[in-house]
Amino acid sequence: QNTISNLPRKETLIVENPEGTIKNAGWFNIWAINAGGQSTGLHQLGMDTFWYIDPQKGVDGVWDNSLASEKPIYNADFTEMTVKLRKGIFWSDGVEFSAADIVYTIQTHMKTNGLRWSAPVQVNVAEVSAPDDGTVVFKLKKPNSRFHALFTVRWNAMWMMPKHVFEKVADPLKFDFNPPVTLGAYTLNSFDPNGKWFIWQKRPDWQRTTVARFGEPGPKYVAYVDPGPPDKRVIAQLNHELDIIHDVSPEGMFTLAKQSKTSHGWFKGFPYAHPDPTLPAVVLNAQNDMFKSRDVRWALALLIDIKAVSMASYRGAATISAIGVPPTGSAPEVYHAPLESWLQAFEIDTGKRKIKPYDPTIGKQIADSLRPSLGDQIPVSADDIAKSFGRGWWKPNPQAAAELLERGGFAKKGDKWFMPDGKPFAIKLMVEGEGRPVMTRAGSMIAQQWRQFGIDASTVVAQGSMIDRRQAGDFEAMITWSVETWGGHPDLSFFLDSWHSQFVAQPGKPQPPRNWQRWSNPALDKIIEQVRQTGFDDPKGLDLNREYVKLVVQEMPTIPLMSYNVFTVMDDTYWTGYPNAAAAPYTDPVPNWANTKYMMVKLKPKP
Amino acid sequence: MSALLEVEDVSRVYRTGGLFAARRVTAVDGVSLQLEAGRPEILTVVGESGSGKTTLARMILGMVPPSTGAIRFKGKDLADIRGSRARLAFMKEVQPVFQNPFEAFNPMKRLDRYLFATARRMAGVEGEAAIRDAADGALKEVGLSLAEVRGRYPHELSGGQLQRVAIARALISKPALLVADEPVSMIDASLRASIVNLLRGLRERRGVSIIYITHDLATAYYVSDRILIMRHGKVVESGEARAVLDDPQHPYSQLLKSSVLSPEVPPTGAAFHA
Amino acid sequence: MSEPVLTVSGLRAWYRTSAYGVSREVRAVDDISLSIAAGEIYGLAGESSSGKTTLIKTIANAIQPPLEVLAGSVVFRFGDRPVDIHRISREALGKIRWKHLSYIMQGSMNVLNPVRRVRHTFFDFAFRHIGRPKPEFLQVVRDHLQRLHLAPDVLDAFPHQLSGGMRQRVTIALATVCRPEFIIADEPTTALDVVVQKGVLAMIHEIQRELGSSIIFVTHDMAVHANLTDRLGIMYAGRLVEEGRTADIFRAPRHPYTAHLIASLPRLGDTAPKKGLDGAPPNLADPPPGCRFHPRCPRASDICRREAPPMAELSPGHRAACFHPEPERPA
Amino acid sequence: MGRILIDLLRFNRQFAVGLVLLAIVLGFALLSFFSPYPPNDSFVVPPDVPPSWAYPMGTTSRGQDLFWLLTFSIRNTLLFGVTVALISRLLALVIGLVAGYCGGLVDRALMSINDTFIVIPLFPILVLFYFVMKDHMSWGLLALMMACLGWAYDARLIRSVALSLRTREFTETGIFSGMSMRQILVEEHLPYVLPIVFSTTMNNINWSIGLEVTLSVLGFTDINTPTIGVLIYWANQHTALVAGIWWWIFFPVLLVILAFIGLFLLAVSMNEYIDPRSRLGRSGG
Amino acid sequence: MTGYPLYLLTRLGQFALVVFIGINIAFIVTHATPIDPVEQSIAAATQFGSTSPEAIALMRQSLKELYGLEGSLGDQYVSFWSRVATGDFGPSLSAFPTPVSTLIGRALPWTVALLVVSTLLTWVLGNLLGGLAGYYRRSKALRFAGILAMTFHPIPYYIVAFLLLIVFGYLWPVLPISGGYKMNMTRDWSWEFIGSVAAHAILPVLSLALVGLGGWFMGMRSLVSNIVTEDYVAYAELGGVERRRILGSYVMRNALVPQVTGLAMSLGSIFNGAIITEQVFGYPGVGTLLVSAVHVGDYSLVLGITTVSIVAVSVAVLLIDLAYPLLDPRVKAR
Ligand SMILES: Nc1ncnc2c1ncn2[C@@H]1O[C@H](COP(=O)(O)OP(=O)(O)OP(=O)(O)O)[C@@H](O)[C@H]1O
Ligand SMILES: Nc1ncnc2c1ncn2[C@@H]1O[C@H](COP(=O)(O)OP(=O)(O)OP(=O)(O)O)[C@@H](O)[C@H]1O
Ligand SMILES: [Mg+2]
Ligand SMILES: [Mg+2]
Repeated sequence: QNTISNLPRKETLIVENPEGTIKNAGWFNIWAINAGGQSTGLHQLGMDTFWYIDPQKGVDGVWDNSLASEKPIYNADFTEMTVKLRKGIFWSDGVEFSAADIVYTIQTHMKTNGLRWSAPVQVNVAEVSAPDDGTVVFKLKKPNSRFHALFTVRWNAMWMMPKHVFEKVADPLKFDFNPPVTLGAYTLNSFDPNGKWFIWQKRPDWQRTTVARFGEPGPKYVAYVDPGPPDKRVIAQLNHELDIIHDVSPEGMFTLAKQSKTSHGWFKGFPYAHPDPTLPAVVLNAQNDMFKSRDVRWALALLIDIKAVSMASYRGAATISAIGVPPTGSAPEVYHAPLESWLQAFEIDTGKRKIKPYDPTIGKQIADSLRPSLGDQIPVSADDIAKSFGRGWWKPNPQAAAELLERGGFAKKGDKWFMPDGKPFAIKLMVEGEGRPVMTRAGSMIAQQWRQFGIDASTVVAQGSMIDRRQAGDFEAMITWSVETWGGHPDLSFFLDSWHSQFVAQPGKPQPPRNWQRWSNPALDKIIEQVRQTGFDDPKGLDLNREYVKLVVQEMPTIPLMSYNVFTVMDDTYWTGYPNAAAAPYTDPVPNWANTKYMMVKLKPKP
Repeated sequence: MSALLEVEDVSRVYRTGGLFAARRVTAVDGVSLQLEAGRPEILTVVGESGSGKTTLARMILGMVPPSTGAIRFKGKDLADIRGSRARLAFMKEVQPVFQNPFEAFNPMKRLDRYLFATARRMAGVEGEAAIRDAADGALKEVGLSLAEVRGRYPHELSGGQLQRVAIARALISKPALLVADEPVSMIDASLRASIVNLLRGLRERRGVSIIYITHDLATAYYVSDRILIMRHGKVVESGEARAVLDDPQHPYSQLLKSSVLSPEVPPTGAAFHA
Repeated sequence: MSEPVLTVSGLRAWYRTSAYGVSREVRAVDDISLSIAAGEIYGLAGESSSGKTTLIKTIANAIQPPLEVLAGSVVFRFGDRPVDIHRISREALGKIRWKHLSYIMQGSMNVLNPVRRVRHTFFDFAFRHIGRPKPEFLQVVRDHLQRLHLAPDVLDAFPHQLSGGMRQRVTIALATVCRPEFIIADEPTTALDVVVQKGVLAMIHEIQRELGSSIIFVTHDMAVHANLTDRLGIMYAGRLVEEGRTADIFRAPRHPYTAHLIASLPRLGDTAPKKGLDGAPPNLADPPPGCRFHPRCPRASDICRREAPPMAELSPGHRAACFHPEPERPA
Repeated sequence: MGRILIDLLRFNRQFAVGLVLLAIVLGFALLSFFSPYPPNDSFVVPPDVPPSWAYPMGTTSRGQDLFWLLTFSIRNTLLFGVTVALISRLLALVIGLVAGYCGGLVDRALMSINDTFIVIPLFPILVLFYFVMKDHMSWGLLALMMACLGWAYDARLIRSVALSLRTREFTETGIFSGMSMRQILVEEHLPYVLPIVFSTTMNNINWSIGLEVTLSVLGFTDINTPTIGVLIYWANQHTALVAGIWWWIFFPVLLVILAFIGLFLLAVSMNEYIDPRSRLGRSGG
Repeated sequence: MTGYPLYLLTRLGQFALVVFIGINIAFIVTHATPIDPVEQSIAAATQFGSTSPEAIALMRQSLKELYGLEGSLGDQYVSFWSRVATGDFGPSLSAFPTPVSTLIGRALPWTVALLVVSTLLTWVLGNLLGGLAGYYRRSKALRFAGILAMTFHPIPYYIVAFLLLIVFGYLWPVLPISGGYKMNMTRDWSWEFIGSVAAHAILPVLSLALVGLGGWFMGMRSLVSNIVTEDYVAYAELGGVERRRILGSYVMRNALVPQVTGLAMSLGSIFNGAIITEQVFGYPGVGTLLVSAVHVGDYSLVLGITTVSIVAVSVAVLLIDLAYPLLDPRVKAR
């Protein structure tokens, strides 16, 4: 039966909003921090800003000038950035968008504390001005070669406010912006006060928005819903009441693939999932004495059998990575492939001997082991295998691990390992639990492998408290990611800049995001400082980034595992034209990303 | 000569009825009486049903505090008997027989428990065998035996049997004062005679004072030293039992006496046949 | 005499338990036969625990599991057809109860529902049978209570607000308000003072006379028997030992136990000690062989120890179970 | 004692069936001591195999033999439920009976404490407790915590019965027989509240197991101790219900039901046994 | 002053004390949690983007000010009580600046409606069944019904809910499985809307009832098994009182006191919401609100919800105590 009333199902796209139930549904002021929902369609369909970088190939290249008509223009020492604006863009209430809106947005953030982008604006911007209606100039407080990132959408970016609406409001922090005046091709149609669903409808003047360059958005209505637990998402799609599932368990994906002819993922067959530009890893808390030694970190890596981890977490549907860059978007071409030979030659000294830990065939081994049960779903060409399952990883080597540990004064008594101080070698491996089931599974497999070696390892579910504990460094080891990239663009400063030792917090104090391992290294600091002097698209940057990759292979501050694969499942019953790996990699399918707006122009009703 | 029990102008008010429209019932209204220590006697309380006899008994037993007035046992005000040791000492000397034998024992529990407990705790008997003997002895006095009672539950005994068990239990601790609320109402005449004799024997041989509540004026006449006639919570007449019953002064006492049915078959047929 | 309303023949009802480590057989009613005519008040007296309540329960078919009827029948005759109360259906029994046959249990102060006002209890028990509209029904009840010297406001009371005696009277009212043809009453007046008791008895008698009902009346108070009942049965240790017209029994008891009972009756003004019976009452779980009274009987002989004496008619309407009855005394 | 048991078995079918059911479940739980696999290790057998001779209860998507895994889970879960129930029963009984018996000030004071526990909302407290305890959160602590939070409601029930028991005459007989307060509470009043205690015990076991599952489903659990909750947690993470791995849910639930019905039948028959009026009645008829 | 008024007064005092202590405990516990609403907000706001560490430090400072978390715990305690005294729980920290009372007010009607209906339904059915089964002990059908109720009782609620969902939402898709009403409906008192609300409530109510039935059933059954042996029941049977009436007015009526107490308390505690129901069926309500508030350390919201719940349960307990003499005439106002 129909879950939607009064709207033709055929003209409506129903999408999962992974935020779930929105506590404060009637709040659309996205500039107030977390006051309402974001991926309710609000930032996908209603917002806009200067630039978008696509995690995949993009509709028209990875880089898209959205509100801006050109790429950012920096001065030589990166203290000034000029933006040229696109003409003929209108707000949904008919007012024309202009540089005044930008200036208003920036100035409001400069003078109001506590707006979502107040802090980065206040830290960076000395002055903003609009020399003419189509140009905005930012004067920066200090050089910043990546300042444009603030306005470049990866998942989101700083969105532009309608001046004519907000200037009438006394306090922009206390204004609910309901109904929202949008720059995107859609406006709010209706929403559930209890936050279960939001329905957007195509603007009649969609042509006066930035996506119009790519054609008319397909769905007349888009509903963002809270579909409940994973099982229910599967049921909903089997009933064709949920066109895009944001994420589901691997098993849910397999079920849908088996039971529904119309459901499919990013890859046509196994492993289905879209590899997110994030890199789950075993993050070892470098401020813990246990993990201060590189030998210990390497020993722990050599105890992991990545094939088993891939099976346990994704049932094999994982894209593994031995290096500190997620194997997705442009990375395989820019990092994984070129570094392959270096990896194969890479050696470590266990104290007793030198070993070459890299096994380039592991991706293939995973594919081979799955082929008997999945048959022709599993690709055969080396290239396809590398894309789907990754390339190589570290070959399990307990012998070498033991040697490394012994060199550091660890000793095995009976079948248990003890630390140099005589205490049992025990590791609590923190996992997030329900929030990231697949990572939880990976963690429990890794703990099991360590346990089998004689380390007293156990998993700790930090349901709910994960964020605080990660921030405070209140963990020994943890499955999470501290590496996150643009995906489509190979620049790594997105995460790398915050790995600089200047930002490592004292034990117990909150650590700013990214460098959760609290690891610092002079060589890394040098790399980062050089990157800061290099432009975003400068090819010199790539070399620096590769040096980072080699450094972290040697040092192993975190043990990279795989990309975070998102099982986004799309149903063709009412709509076609979804992105996919083979024929249409124009964007990632994950519907909470703001670049979903590109998907709208590609979707067509099923004939 | 000191007093064993002094009841001084006690009253007891109960509140009944709904939440707000409470009604007050004066169950006992200014009753006084006194029992001397050195001179054990059987004091009979008779009266209309609902006249407060049971309430009076419960006050004497310290189960219900009087609303006004005071009760002293051996010079000590019952209100001052606090703490379990003092209570225990008091209970060793004052024992009850409750009016309704069907309610007096826990239906879930074997009867012998009460006997054994009383023997152990109240009479201080020690040793299994001695305790059994004490219980058996007391039961024999009321025409039962431990063999009959042992291991049985209250619902397995007849009303009269229960009443006798209750009496036997009270006797085990050899109290100084026995408060017996209609103890023989469900017992046949023959046994009743035995028990009444027993009460009398207790007074004579063991010096037990007894407050005996009954509707049976004939046994009252026979057994008691003094009598108290109650109506509507008040004592309407009291005095030496035989004197009062022979020649009641108060109209209610007279009515009471005249209402006693005689166990003779009236010559003209049954009393109501007329 | 017309057909008896109640005929009990060869009734045997024992308590038999054998479970959970307890195994016992109490022969509370052992081979009893009697019959009661219409309009007759039949008294039942006897030693405490001699089985009166059990007999009455069996007659009223208030049998709960450990009690078992092993033999005999209880036949009532309401109207023209005889019914064996142990062999009719539940529904049929339900129709008889209270309309024709009502029962006042021993310990009747405890039989009222503690959370139900007396008024509703009357509705539950009697409304169907009286078949009048509510106000009229209540009027009937009120009038009836009046006769028992109960104020009409007891109807609005909860049982615990009444004294023992009041509750007992309520139960009596409950059992008589439908004016049944047969009333079974087990010690209904034990908690009443003599004044009230006299009134209650008068009321019972009046109803009985008005309706020609029959009554079985159990009490230890021989004075009540003397004044109320027409005929009297005396029980001892599960058996009926003597039966006859009340006057006859009082005047000339034939069974030694009865003789003793009558002799030990207290009279107002007695000062000489009455003697109780020597020896202990028999244990019904293990009754003495032969005549159950023989261990305490002054007249016992060998045969009494061996054989159980049958009920025999010693003079017209006067039966006793004794090999050596007391001599007949002329009126 | 033996006699009683035999008689109970003979005369009370419910008791016999209940005992058999419980014996099955307990026996099953005891098998955990003979398990060939450590309970936390995964991928020791092929995953997703339906029940078969080799794997009588099938295998989970984590490659665990459900049969052996379940022996641990049911053992821990039952132990958990029983621990919570026992501790909280003790509290509820003592406080309920004492409050009802003593009345007056004691009652007022105890009931104030009691009510405070009743009104404290359970869920946030448990979750916050979990947050505070972090890695130290264990099965035992959770049990203790739940026992402390789970008695108040039943104490009130017990008190309400105890209040009226206090006014019964047999209590007075007990007092005048020299029984101590403890004796009266334990021997005289306890049998009356036992049926309630039985039923609340079962409800309490059920409640605690259910809450453990709920917390697990929500992710607040110590996944290193196999329990039914953890089992369901994992099943849930693998969307077992829609993936068709029904046995992963079916067998745990079946065992819980068996245990529970067993307890229920025992409680029912014990209720009958406690009251001699119905006990002696049964064997007669 | 004596008797009932005195009792009333002291009981009201006890009520106030319990509420006070309860709320204090809630305050202490919520503030003892390591979850910091500011860090949660920062994490959520920067989750997918890249924000420089300097910016984060600045953000932390301004959020602390904005949320009013600057003062000591003592100051917060004082300001909490001064607000609560006026019935105001302040702004939610995780949906700043929306008042907590607005958020609760939006969710509460759904919770109350769903849980009152299912609690009452379950209570009535469970007690009826338990009473019948306890009274007609030999009835095969009732025994079976009892076993059935007891079979559902121990199944983890989550599973029952999901099974229902699979059966009625997928295998035989006749009932809606998500939300409180159809999407895009106007919320008014039209029949269409009411019908939709009713249809959406069927599965949640059914699941709650299936699981909850056993508890009441068992409670009633064991209470009844005590009561049927009482004299007044036997006497009513002898009196030929209809069995229905005996069951209702004699047996079950006497067992009612504890059951009504239980009902009152369950009704009082519905203000905590039905977390799993809300999750599984995507039903709107306080439970989800509470869970999310606990997760993100939104003290104001947690305290708001718990305070409502504490007061509700206390009122229920108070009412029950005051009504006791009505329920059981033997119990006098003490
Ligand atoms: N707990 C109580 N609550 C309210 N009223 C009571 C209570 N106990 C007794 N009464 C009332 O007090 C009065 C005296 O009762 P009590 O039981 O003392 O009388 P009694 O003389 O023993 O009567 P009986 O001979 O019938 O047993 C009665 O009117 C009774 O209703
Ligand atoms: N449920 C039972 N189980 C076993 N024995 C019982 C049961 N009920 C009564 N008895 C026994 O049956 C015998 C007869 O009891 P019954 O109640 O009929 O005596 P009664 O003549 O009515 O005595 P009373 O005048 O004292 O009421 C007694 O010995 C009693 O102990
Ligand atoms: Mg009395
Ligand atoms: Mg009797």
